Amino acid sequence: MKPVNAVITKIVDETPTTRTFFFDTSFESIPGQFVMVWVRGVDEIPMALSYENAITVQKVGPATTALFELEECDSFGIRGPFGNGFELRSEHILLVAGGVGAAPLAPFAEKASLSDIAVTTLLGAKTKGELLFSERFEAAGKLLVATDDGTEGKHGYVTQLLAGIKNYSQIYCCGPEIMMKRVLDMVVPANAQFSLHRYIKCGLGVCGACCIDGLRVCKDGPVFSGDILKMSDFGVYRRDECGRQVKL
Amino acid sequence: MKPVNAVITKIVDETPTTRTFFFDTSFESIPGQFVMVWVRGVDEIPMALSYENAITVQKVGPATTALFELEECDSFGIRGPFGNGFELRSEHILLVAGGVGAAPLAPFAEKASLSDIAVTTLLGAKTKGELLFSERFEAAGKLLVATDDGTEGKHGYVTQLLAGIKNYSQIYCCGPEIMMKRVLDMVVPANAQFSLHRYIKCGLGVCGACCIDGLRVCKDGPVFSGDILKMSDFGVYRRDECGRQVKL
Amino acid sequence: MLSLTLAGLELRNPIMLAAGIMGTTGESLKRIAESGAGAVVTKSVGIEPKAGHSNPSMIEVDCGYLNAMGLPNPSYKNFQDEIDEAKKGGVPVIASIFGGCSLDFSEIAGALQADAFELNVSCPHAHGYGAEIGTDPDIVEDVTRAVKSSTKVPVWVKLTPNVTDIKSIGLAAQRGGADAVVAINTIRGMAIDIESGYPILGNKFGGLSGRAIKPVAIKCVYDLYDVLDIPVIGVGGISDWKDAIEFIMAGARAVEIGSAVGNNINIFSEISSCMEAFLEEKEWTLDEIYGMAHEV
Amino acid sequence: MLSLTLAGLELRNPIMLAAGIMGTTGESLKRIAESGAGAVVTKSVGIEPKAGHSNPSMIEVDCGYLNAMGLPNPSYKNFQDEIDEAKKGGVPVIASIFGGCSLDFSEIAGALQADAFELNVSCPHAHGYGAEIGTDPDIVEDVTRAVKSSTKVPVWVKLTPNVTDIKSIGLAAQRGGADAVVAINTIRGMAIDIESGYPILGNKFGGLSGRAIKPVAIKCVYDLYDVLDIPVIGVGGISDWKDAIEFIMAGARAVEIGSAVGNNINIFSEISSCMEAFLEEKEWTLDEIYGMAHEV
Ligand SMILES: Cc1cc2nc3c(=O)[nH]c(=O)nc-3n(C[C@H](O)[C@H](O)[C@H](O)COP(=O)(O)OP(=O)(O)OC[C@H]3O[C@@H](n4cnc5c(N)ncnc54)[C@H](O)[C@@H]3O)c2cc1C
Ligand SMILES: Cc1cc2nc3c(=O)[nH]c(=O)nc-3n(C[C@H](O)[C@H](O)[C@H](O)COP(=O)(O)OP(=O)(O)OC[C@H]3O[C@@H](n4cnc5c(N)ncnc54)[C@H](O)[C@@H]3O)c2cc1C
Ligand SMILES: Cc1cc2nc3c(=O)[nH]c(=O)nc-3n(C[C@H](O)[C@H](O)[C@H](O)COP(=O)(O)O)c2cc1C
Ligand SMILES: Cc1cc2nc3c(=O)[nH]c(=O)nc-3n(C[C@H](O)[C@H](O)[C@H](O)COP(=O)(O)O)c2cc1C
Ligand code: FES
Ligand code: FES
Repeated sequence: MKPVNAVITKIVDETPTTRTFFFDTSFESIPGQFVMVWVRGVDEIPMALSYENAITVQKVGPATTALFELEECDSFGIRGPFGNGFELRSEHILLVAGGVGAAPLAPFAEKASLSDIAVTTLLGAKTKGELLFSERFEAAGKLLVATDDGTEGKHGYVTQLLAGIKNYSQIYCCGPEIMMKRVLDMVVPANAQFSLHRYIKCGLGVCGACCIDGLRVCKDGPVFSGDILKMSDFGVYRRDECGRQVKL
Repeated sequence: MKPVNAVITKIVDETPTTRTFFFDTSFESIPGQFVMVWVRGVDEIPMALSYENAITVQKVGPATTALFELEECDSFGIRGPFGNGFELRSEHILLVAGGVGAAPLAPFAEKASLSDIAVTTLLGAKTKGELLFSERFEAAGKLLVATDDGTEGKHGYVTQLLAGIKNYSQIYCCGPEIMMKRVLDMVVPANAQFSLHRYIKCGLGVCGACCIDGLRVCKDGPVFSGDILKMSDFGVYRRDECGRQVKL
Repeated sequence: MLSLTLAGLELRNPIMLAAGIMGTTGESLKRIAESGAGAVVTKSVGIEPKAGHSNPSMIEVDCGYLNAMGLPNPSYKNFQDEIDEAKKGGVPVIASIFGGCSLDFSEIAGALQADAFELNVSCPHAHGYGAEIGTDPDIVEDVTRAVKSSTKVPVWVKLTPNVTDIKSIGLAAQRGGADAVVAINTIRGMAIDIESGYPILGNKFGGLSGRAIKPVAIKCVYDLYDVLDIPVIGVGGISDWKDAIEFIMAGARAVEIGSAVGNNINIFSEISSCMEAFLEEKEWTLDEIYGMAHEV
Repeated sequence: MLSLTLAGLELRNPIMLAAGIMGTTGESLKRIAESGAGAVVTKSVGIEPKAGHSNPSMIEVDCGYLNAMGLPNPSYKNFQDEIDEAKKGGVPVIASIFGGCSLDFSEIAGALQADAFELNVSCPHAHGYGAEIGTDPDIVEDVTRAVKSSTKVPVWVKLTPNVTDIKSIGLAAQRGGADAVVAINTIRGMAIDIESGYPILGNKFGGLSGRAIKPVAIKCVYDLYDVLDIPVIGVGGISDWKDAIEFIMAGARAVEIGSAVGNNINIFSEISSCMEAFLEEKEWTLDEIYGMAHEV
């Protein structure tokens, strides 16, 4: 499909670096699936759906900066949803979100809680103000927080919270790859799902730019079971736009 | 759609000039619709479906002659069905068939009789041996016959039988255009449907080669209500392959 | 609000019938005019009557059609009556003409009365005609000039996409005095029956039309708009109003519709009214979206 | 029963992965090899690392895709490891390479170890590369000759359909010593966002691939088969086994699949097994259907 026009209906400042853009079209999607957001004249970038009609964007470079310049009634192009999304299973699930990695996990927490599944979330960020969607996670179940600078919750990494948690049967993780790698090393791989970040070019499963160990993040992923990632490049290196290996 | 391969399963000699070719594919169609029969390496020509899995061909020129050279297990290409077909209405219907014009009317007679509609058929041909599908018409209702040479039934044209028939409310006609024109002049136009013959090139309603008075025989037809034909070139001239007007 | 002046012709809307579609008889052209087209282009007519290639002459393929009609036409000598009948539809009638050399073209253009001429130097499956001429800039320029000097009405040149550089052909037409170019004719293509190995078309190969070719046509229009001073008329794969808008944004002053007419004879009025609604909603005019893709 | 020798390479089947599809990493190439492809062609690699055009770089259109990746690649200097990894898939690995002149091409071919080279002189949206070279027969001949003298493995030349006469380019490749030609690369195309007037692709235009282009590719293969002595490899719009058969009947000794891999990573084994079943039912061999459309 070609991009559809999404007109911004509301902009919410979530954190100093993160904004949610609500728009006038809804996408039926499985949390964890992503859309390609076309900032006309600039770039097209992958974004998780943080609501059925919104994306939550962290400002990091040219395209996200251009997004931040948009106002209500402005528009961008969207195509998707793409990819597989998180597979909901088990009675008691644990979410581990780092930074803007909370974006796909918040709607997932809500979906799970609607199905009467017990949800525990470990939410990490650099600092208190950067904690994303804490109310949503709290409303959906139990929330534990960690900040790098100790301004809220545990002082340290979100992975440090993980050690104390028992009693979950499936874990869902999204955040910086280094953090996800640490999580993978701490859990039973088959019981964990990770949403990966790779450079997405076509988004259609054709070009292969996003491949990790032969698997396409845009089509076979972005969510992969931990046991698949165990034997891969995961946490070791990524590929740059040219396809070169880059150490993480 | 592209032509499908139709393998000949049975060949029936109907008259000295007419043969029915049964094949291994069936077409769901409304009687009066036609298919394009591709005799590979020769030509592709329009043919009515005389059964859901057969065409009945009169040998008149290169393509039909090539068809007559085919044997069981040989094949040709078929695409279709195309066009609109006869619209079945009324309690008591009258069919007027001239020559190979009986091909689309025979399955129509059978369809009507299955719906408990009273069917009277006027069947005409040059000579007794050329009367096509008389058993099928007889089985479906009442049959009256005319031959040009008087070898069977009325000596003369099928239109001469028409004068004596009353009590029908819709008439269905297929045969040489001159004969159909004569029928049209004898009946209430809105109560009659005629299956026209024009040179069919694309068969898809695009090229316009088959147009009569702006109507496409291949798409808007081949069956037209008499009141539409009243104000047209019908019975006056046809178009040759070049699109030139040719007096009938 | 869709009316425009196109190279001297007043059109009530920019949605026209393409050459070779229901264009052999005056009545069929009239029918299309009455169904809402802004103008109608006739079947291409030549010097002598031609029966065209043998059937199959048109087949459906994925997302489009292949055709090799072979320019069947009654010759221009039998065609004035058809044009006159078509005129009763109340919109401009453009005569599409073809020939083997500039003399053929000027003989025909000199003899026929029409509101404009469209020179078919682009049919991909006519031996000695069409694209066999239209791939050579010098011949295109020469043919255009010859027709221009034998008629007073506007002359459009219809281009083939089957060239390395369509811009050079468009420029040649412009040098020859063309009032507009039309892009594109069909793209060379072929289909084979795997049951038998036979090429399906009677002529073995033909031209691809329909939705499949739209992106190619859009690119041709976009490129021609960049280099030409005369208007570009877009054609190729239009099947709804969005396609028509896309062509106009690419730089088409008006568009023609071919293949899509087969399944939707009301396409002209449908596109016009949807296009009007779109422009209204966006508060844009036809002029504003014309060539818009070049400005963003 | 599908195995063949293609210009010196032994293939277990004639269904190969096309260049630019899951071809940047050794593991992805290996995955395709393991999924049943007869051989795999890598992403085109050049002299220096390239990031490619900005996104959107590929979009879906009616019956196909438009892409303008812009030849992103890690450069040949970072590519031998990928090829070596790909080789573990157990089928021939063909390195697709591109450059701005014959020196570039021979530098790369001289440095890489692969089972064959495919010269990309046909990408329609790379400035200074691809089709900007591949439309000129002299350059194609020159580049081919240069590569031939810097490597011992077979050299295939991949052709662009965006030319007036693809046969002349194929003949140039043959004169230069090519062991096979590959036809076709994508067709120039473009799409515009009517909501904004923006060309959708980051590069504004790109190349059309997928089912839309199959008839065009079939015609190119058919024409090349007619004039060349070296084998033709067919590519363009193959999405099922019937398409593959059609290409082979048109004159392709083998085929490559690009776009269709996206939605069906098992397409190679699916096509192979259906093709075998078809040949068995028809009591035909691969050799018998090869070029069949020319004989009927
Ligand atoms: C499946 C998926 C879901 C994502 N969801 C979100 C989300 O919900 N919220 C959010 O803020 N971010 C999300 N991202 C990350 C987001 O796509 C990047 O932050 C964004 O592309 C940066 O673009 P830029 O031009 O602003 O920055 P750049 O300066 O261009 O890049 C900054 C970083 O983003 C990466 N990046 C740039 N372009 C792409 C691309 N086409 N594909 C992948 N990565 C790219 C770069 O590699 C670099 O690491 C997601 C990424 C993926 C793969
Ligand atoms: C809707 C329709 C249904 C038909 N159904 C039957 C049928 O059931 N049985 C039957 O025997 N015949 C039928 N015909 C007529 C049949 O198509 C012609 O007899 C056949 O095309 C002759 O081809 P030829 O090469 O043998 O003869 P030719 O010598 O080529 O032509 C003989 C006559 O057939 C006409 N003809 C040739 N090609 C075509 C064409 N492409 N389209 C239309 N007419 C053509 C010629 O104009 C000429 O009048 C039908 C025609 C139409 C339009
Ligand atoms: C059946 C058919 C006949 C055509 N005949 C002509 C013709 O006579 N002259 C001409 O210039 N173009 C002819 N064309 C080309 C069309 O005018 C048009 O350029 C092409 O089909 C692309 O438009 P479309 O995709 O809307 O069909 C013909 C096309 C078709 C499908
Ligand atoms: C995303 C994408 C990237 C491509 N990259 C290359 C490339 O690097 N080199 C090349 O020669 N062809 C490239 N091609 C062209 C394909 O190899 C193939 O020729 C074309 O897509 C037609 O085949 P298809 O219809 O099966 O996709 C690319 C095509 C696509 C869709
Ligand atoms: S980005 Fe192209 S395959 Fe994933
Ligand atoms: S035969 Fe072409 S429109 Fe009827």
